[in-house]
Amino acid sequence: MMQEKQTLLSVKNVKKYFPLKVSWLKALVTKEKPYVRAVDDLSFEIKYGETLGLVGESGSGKTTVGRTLIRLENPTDGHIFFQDVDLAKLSGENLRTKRRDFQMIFQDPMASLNPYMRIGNAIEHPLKIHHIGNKKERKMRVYEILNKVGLTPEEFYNRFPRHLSGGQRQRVVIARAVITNPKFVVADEVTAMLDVSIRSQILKLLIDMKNELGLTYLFITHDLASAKYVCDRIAVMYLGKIVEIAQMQDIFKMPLHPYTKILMASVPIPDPKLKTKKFIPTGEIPSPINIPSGCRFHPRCPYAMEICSKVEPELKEVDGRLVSCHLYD
Amino acid sequence: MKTYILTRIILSIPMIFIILTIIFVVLRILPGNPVTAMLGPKAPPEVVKSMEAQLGLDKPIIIQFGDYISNILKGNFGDSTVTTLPVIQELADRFPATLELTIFAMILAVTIGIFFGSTAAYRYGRQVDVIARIYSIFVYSMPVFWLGIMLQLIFGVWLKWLPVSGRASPFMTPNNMYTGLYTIDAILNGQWNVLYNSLLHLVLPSVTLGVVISSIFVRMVRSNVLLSLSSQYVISARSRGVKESKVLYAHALKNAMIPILTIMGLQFALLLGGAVLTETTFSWPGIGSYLVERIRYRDFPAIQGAVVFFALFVVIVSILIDIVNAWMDPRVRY
Amino acid sequence: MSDILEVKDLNVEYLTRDGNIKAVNGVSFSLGLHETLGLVGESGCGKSTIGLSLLKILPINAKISGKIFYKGKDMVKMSDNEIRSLRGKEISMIFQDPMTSLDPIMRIKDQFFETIRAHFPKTEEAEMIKTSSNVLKSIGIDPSRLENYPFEFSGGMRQRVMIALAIILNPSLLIADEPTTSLDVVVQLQIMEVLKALKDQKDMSMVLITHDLGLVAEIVDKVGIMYAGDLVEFGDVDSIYEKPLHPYTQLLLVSIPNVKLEDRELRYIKGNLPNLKSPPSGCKFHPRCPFATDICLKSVPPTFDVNGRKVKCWLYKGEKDDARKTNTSVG
Amino acid sequence: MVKSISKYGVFVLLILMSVMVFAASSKDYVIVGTTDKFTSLDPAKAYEYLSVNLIQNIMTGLVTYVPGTTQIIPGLADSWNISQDGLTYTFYLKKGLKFSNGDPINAQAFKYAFDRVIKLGQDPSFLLSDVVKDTKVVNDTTFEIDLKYPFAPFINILAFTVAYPVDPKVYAADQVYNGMPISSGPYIVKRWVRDVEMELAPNPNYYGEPAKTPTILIKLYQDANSLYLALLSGEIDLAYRTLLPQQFAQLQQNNKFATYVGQSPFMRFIVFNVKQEPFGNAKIREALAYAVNRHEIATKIFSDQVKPLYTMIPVGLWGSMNVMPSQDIAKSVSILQSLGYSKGNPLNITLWYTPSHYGSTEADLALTLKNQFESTGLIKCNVNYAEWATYIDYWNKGVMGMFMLGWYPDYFDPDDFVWPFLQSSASPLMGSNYSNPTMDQLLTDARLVSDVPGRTALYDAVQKLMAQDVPYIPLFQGEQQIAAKPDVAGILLDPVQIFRYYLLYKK
Amino acid sequence: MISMEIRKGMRGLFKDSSGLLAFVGFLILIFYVIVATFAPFISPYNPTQPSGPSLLPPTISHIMGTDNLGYDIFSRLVWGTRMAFAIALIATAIAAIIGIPVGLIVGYIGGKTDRIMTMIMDSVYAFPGLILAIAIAAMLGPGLLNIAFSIAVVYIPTYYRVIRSQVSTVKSELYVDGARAIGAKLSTIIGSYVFPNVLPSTIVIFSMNLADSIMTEAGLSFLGLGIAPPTPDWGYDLAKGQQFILNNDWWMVVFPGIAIITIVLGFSMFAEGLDEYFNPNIGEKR
Repeated sequence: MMQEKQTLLSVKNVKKYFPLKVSWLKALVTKEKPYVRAVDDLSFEIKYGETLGLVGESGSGKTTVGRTLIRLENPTDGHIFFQDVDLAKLSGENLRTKRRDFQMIFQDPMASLNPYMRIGNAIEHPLKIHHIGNKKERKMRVYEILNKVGLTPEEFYNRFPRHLSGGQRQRVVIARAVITNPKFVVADEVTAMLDVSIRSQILKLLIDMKNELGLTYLFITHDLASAKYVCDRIAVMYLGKIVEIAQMQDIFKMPLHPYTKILMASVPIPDPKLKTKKFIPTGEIPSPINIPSGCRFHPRCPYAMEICSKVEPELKEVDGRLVSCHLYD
Repeated sequence: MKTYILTRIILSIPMIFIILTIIFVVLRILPGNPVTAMLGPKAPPEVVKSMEAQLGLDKPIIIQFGDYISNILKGNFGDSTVTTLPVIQELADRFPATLELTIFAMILAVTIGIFFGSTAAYRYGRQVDVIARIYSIFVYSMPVFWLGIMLQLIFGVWLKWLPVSGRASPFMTPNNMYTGLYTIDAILNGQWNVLYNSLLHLVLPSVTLGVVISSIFVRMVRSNVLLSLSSQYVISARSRGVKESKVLYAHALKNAMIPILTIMGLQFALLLGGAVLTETTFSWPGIGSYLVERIRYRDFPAIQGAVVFFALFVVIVSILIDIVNAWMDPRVRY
Repeated sequence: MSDILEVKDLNVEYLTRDGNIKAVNGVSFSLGLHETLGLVGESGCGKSTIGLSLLKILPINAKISGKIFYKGKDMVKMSDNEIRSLRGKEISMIFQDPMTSLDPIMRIKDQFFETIRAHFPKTEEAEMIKTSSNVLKSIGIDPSRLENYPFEFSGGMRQRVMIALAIILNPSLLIADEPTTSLDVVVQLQIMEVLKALKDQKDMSMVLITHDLGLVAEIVDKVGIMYAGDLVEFGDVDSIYEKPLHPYTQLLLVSIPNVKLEDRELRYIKGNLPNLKSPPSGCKFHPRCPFATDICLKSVPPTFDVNGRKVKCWLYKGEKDDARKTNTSVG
Repeated sequence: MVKSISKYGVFVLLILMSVMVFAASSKDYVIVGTTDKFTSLDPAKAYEYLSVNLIQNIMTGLVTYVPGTTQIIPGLADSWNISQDGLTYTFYLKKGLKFSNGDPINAQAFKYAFDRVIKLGQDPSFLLSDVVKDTKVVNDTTFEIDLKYPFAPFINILAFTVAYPVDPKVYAADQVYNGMPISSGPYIVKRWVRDVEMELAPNPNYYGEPAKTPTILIKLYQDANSLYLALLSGEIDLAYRTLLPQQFAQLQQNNKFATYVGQSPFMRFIVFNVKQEPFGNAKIREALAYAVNRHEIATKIFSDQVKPLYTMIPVGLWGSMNVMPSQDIAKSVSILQSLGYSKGNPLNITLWYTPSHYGSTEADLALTLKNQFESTGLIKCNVNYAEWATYIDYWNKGVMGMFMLGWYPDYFDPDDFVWPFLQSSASPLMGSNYSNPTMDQLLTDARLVSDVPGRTALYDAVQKLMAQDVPYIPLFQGEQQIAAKPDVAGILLDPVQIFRYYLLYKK
Repeated sequence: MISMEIRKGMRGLFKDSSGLLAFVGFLILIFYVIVATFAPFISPYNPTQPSGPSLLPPTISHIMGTDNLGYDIFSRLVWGTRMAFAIALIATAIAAIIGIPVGLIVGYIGGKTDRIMTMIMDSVYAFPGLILAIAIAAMLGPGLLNIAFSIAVVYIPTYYRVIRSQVSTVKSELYVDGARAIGAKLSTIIGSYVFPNVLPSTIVIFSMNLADSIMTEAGLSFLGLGIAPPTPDWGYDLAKGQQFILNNDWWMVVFPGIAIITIVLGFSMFAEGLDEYFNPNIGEKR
């Protein structure tokens, strides 16, 4: 195909533990501090122009990964090399100025816009913050980007978010995210809160923006089906760990990890004739405070073996992709 | 539950400390000199000096602070400079009056608040609701002493139905004091005329204070019940055919009570503020009128004692309320 | 007549501070005994309002008109007490969010007892325990958990408890309002399995309200598609999925992301959902419809009967057969 | 519905209560209501009016006044001798005197009490410590007092509560006593609910005529309105200290109540701090004095229930002589003009008052004075206030240049109305800092002379000099007022202002 | 454009009772603002000088009668409006100026500062407000600023608490994350993203506190801790009038009472209306 692309983002052993809130009295009594291990030793790379899908149930820590990568959270441990700069080590003004290079689009378009800021100002704000262009240039740029995301600037520039529908707001959020020409964008469940008939519109917009602006995405979703349209590679996450990471086609052709299989099977298919007995796992994702021993997935895994409850599987190469499961030992 | 109570109590320690500090700061920069206030202008300088030494007022402020805290911890509030009685004893004498007044006022306010508030919420937008809202806004806007004066005028002066001041008519105090609450003591003594008399004396002050506080409770209950009436579990209970009265009281009100209790705890401070004015209006010999009286005399130990006492009273009530809350709300308890 | 439920020209309007919202607009449908109806639509289309109307537990600012016949009796005209005796016993409902649908400060046990006692006031406690335990068991929850409070259950478990609460008195009609929407993808399937099993085991009719066409496909017998307060299409599940008539249904079906690897083309419906305070004139779907003509803009389409299916679209005016091409690609 | 139930409930309750009757009236007791507070019933500590008054009813001293007069007669003492030099007082006690608890009242008890007062150093202690050099127990019934210097009014001090005997077995020597008082007077304290009420019963061990009513109940009220209402509602038999002037005036019109008015030595005045400008200038003080209209004050604020006072010695006491001018605005203006003040350059002064210590009329008094001063057109008067304790502090520190005080005598002698004000070592304590050697000489002479005509002449001179220097502007003299149910008899308002509960009875 | 918005807002305002409530409250306040502004033209007499016989019942020349010193009550009420506004505004402004920024900053920063500050503020808040105000007023002595300060201290925690709790909700909103993600400075985040979103509740508390501080001032005056006379002040007049109520000189207590009640009503109706308007059904955050 193409020549090997260069790595844009390299995540090495990133951990994000949230200390659990305990009353100070209890903290006096018990020595050990309980943590929510939201992200537990994660490593992966994203290449220039690539879209990596990060798929998992809610509670798997995928949003935390996204937030940590763009330093909305401080990683507990590990490195995030972004074009050879370790974001994990940046702070203060250095981090702030660097932010024009990476952006995030949030799940909830209703909540991700300041209700008291007009659309035009909201989109322009990143430019203002990073002192890009003068007033006139900035306005031009906002008009341009509004056009790109499919909102007529004349109509929307002076509106407040409350006058916009969910899809329109998500377009505004995308516009704001890309206006500084960032290199890397984290798209966190961008369609989850949208209506069915709007979801595909936004996915399409994301793909268009990427092609037009040469963006690199981390596409976070719980929905494998939408990942298919957007992603080049897919990483499946369970309880803070990546259990499988592979080219999109490979995942859809042949999911290896039992959890990936389950996710695949859980996508509803609008066909009343397909009344096949699906294979459904028992139980729910456990709390990341008490992570099961061994393989994190073993209590719910239909293929669980004895070893699974004891030894935590490593992420290792199987058929040219990475899987962490004892089935493939 | 036990650990919860313990934790709650321990958690209030820093708060008490801060309150004590604030009181100390406020009272020690008063321009009035307690010693001259106490000894009068004719006192010779050496007597003033020795009195200052006796009160510890000649020491550095930080030492005074240390003494102050340790004395309070020991339950020693000093002696009143006006009466030379131990302040703690004076407070103990006065406290039952305040307690009796606040209990009755609280009962009244809570009753009005719960019935009126929840009925208004249930009949949202209807006549009852409109009346409830007008009631709460109007009563809220009324100074408590103004209401007290009006009630005195109407029921005491014009109609002559009710006594307008004090806790009891002459010779109508209980023979033996057990609790200091006249109503309770009268029952314990079996003095029914005394009970009747003390209840009569309680009517106007507790109605005044209770009605004023009830305005807050009405709107608080109303808005919280409104909130929980629109919540999913109420709709869900209705969908299972649960009776409306049960929906209102067992689900909506009970759930609403959790935030209401918390706010009630905070409003208790307001109640005490109102109690000061009510006690003054009705010559009610409680700690509120004690405080007002002693401020005039710059009776330092007494002012300090009363203020600390009020603060502790609030803290204790808020602990109690939190415990009740935990008892009601399993999510807190576990 | 074998219809357990017949809705005729149901209208629901919400009176709000800034304008009235016509949430349900002349909706008519019927549901046979032991049948399952899927009511599908996007947010604000009025599907939940219909669900609440069926129990008459609409918010107080709602104005309802029309007829809802339950076993032949018009619920709209029933007294509050009559309605109340139906709720939970004859018609039950489960809701979208299991996290908030159970009273948080009441033991599960008491919520079961309360439901039973609401209809059979003199039931012995022992009997109630027995009944509740059986229902819980049947739904996959250990009966010992009766003593627990709602917050001690996970989301999926709570939804099971909700279902158990809804079916404890063996109602004839169960309304499930987006029962899986707030659950995780995997748990969603578990709950759907529970509902499927219920449907098979009990003699119950069901109205399943959802925004997910895919989710209901395999469980329902009839499907109603709603758009902006209108029931735009109603009919038999197989035929609707096979040959959707209304352009909205057609577009919706093709724009749902699927897992077929070969199909990577993104199709979507242009435009946005209409604002119900100021809905478009004529057919409310016309601004987004690729087939819109002048008449769509001007007048509201009536409901046409096409091969036993109902469709509210001018395309089918005077047609007795589905002449239109279906599966139109848009993109 | 729920709401209406609670509403009706309250209503029904109110109706029920309207049937109630207050404690039935009977001849066995008299209930006295007052707004005064009392703080201590220990003679060594008591110094404000009600405390003193109560002690006067439950205790007694060596000498006492004939009720209704200022004449001194023997009390616990049978007779006494004063040495020629006026320095030694020897008292011979009545025989068989007993405290209410049965302990003997003897010379030892007196010595104990005098020493104790001086040692405790409380408010009234100066009355003894200033003059008493030593006390001696000659025998059980003979008690001798040595003075530091001859002091004519000393016998009056001995009639004051500070000189009353206490039971050495009960009253600790080094501590103020807060328990139930041990009586030597007509009444004992039977019951005492602090800040609420006090019940008095006759003292069986009292030497004199027994109390007329078996039970006196003193009810304490927070303010004049409560007291007034209690009287109107029949809860109390008698209201003593202090109704508002208007209320008393109304009662005087009300034939359901009897009102009694008596002279009082209580007086009010303006103090000038002569160390603070512009009040150092006697001319300015004089100008201000000319501006004061006492008549207006008495009528407008006090409904004529006080009497204008034109000197420091109250009317009714020997030696009193009007020396201050009546209002004369023209005179005031001319003085001010001569000092260079004009409409464009007015005299700026601040008048201080204390809002609660002298009752609620105080602000009105200050405002009326302000208006009187400003009616000259050459004065700009501000009004400010401070609570009592701060007020004391302020005058000690000299913060206030012009402020209002009141005076109630410790002993009934003209000396107590001039010495503390005008004597150069005493005047700073009053906040005035007035000092005039001539005045000092006159005052000291008046103390040494023991015959009334001689002293009268000296006090005439004192008053005239005071009117010249104007360190104070006397304003008015109080009145004792009692409103009672008509069946209450034995009410005696005497010039020394001892209200005798033991004379009260119901007809 | 703007007038459209206003018209729309107004239309919304009258659709239900909360709007009406706010509007009636607003009218009352406007009335008092006019009275305060034009006091010299409205009041027939000098409020600090006797202008007639004392204790005159309401007549044509003295429409609200005179007090015991012959001061015209109507004139005093008219001028007292200024004092009521002055004390309320100064007190509330002091409280807001301290409470709002502290709440904003501490709430946003969070952590230990937050916990300590919150504990201090909670302690003051839990403290009976009037009692604290009494103590401070007694200590500072009379004077407009002193009274205002005593009242302000009581209300600082009100602002702090509401602002802080709002900020801690707002700061976890995605749009604040969004602002951080685009690299906004702390001051920008607090100023342009957090503050506008807590502003509505700030306005509500502000008007509520105005009502409360007028009441507190009246309470202090009633206890004799208010402004030195003869400055026209409703609380003082009311407290003084109370002395004469038993003499049936009702006008001295009725009119100042009505003045206080109506202005407090104005503020609280306005506040309650706003509150319901901004967050329907969520009333009592105070």
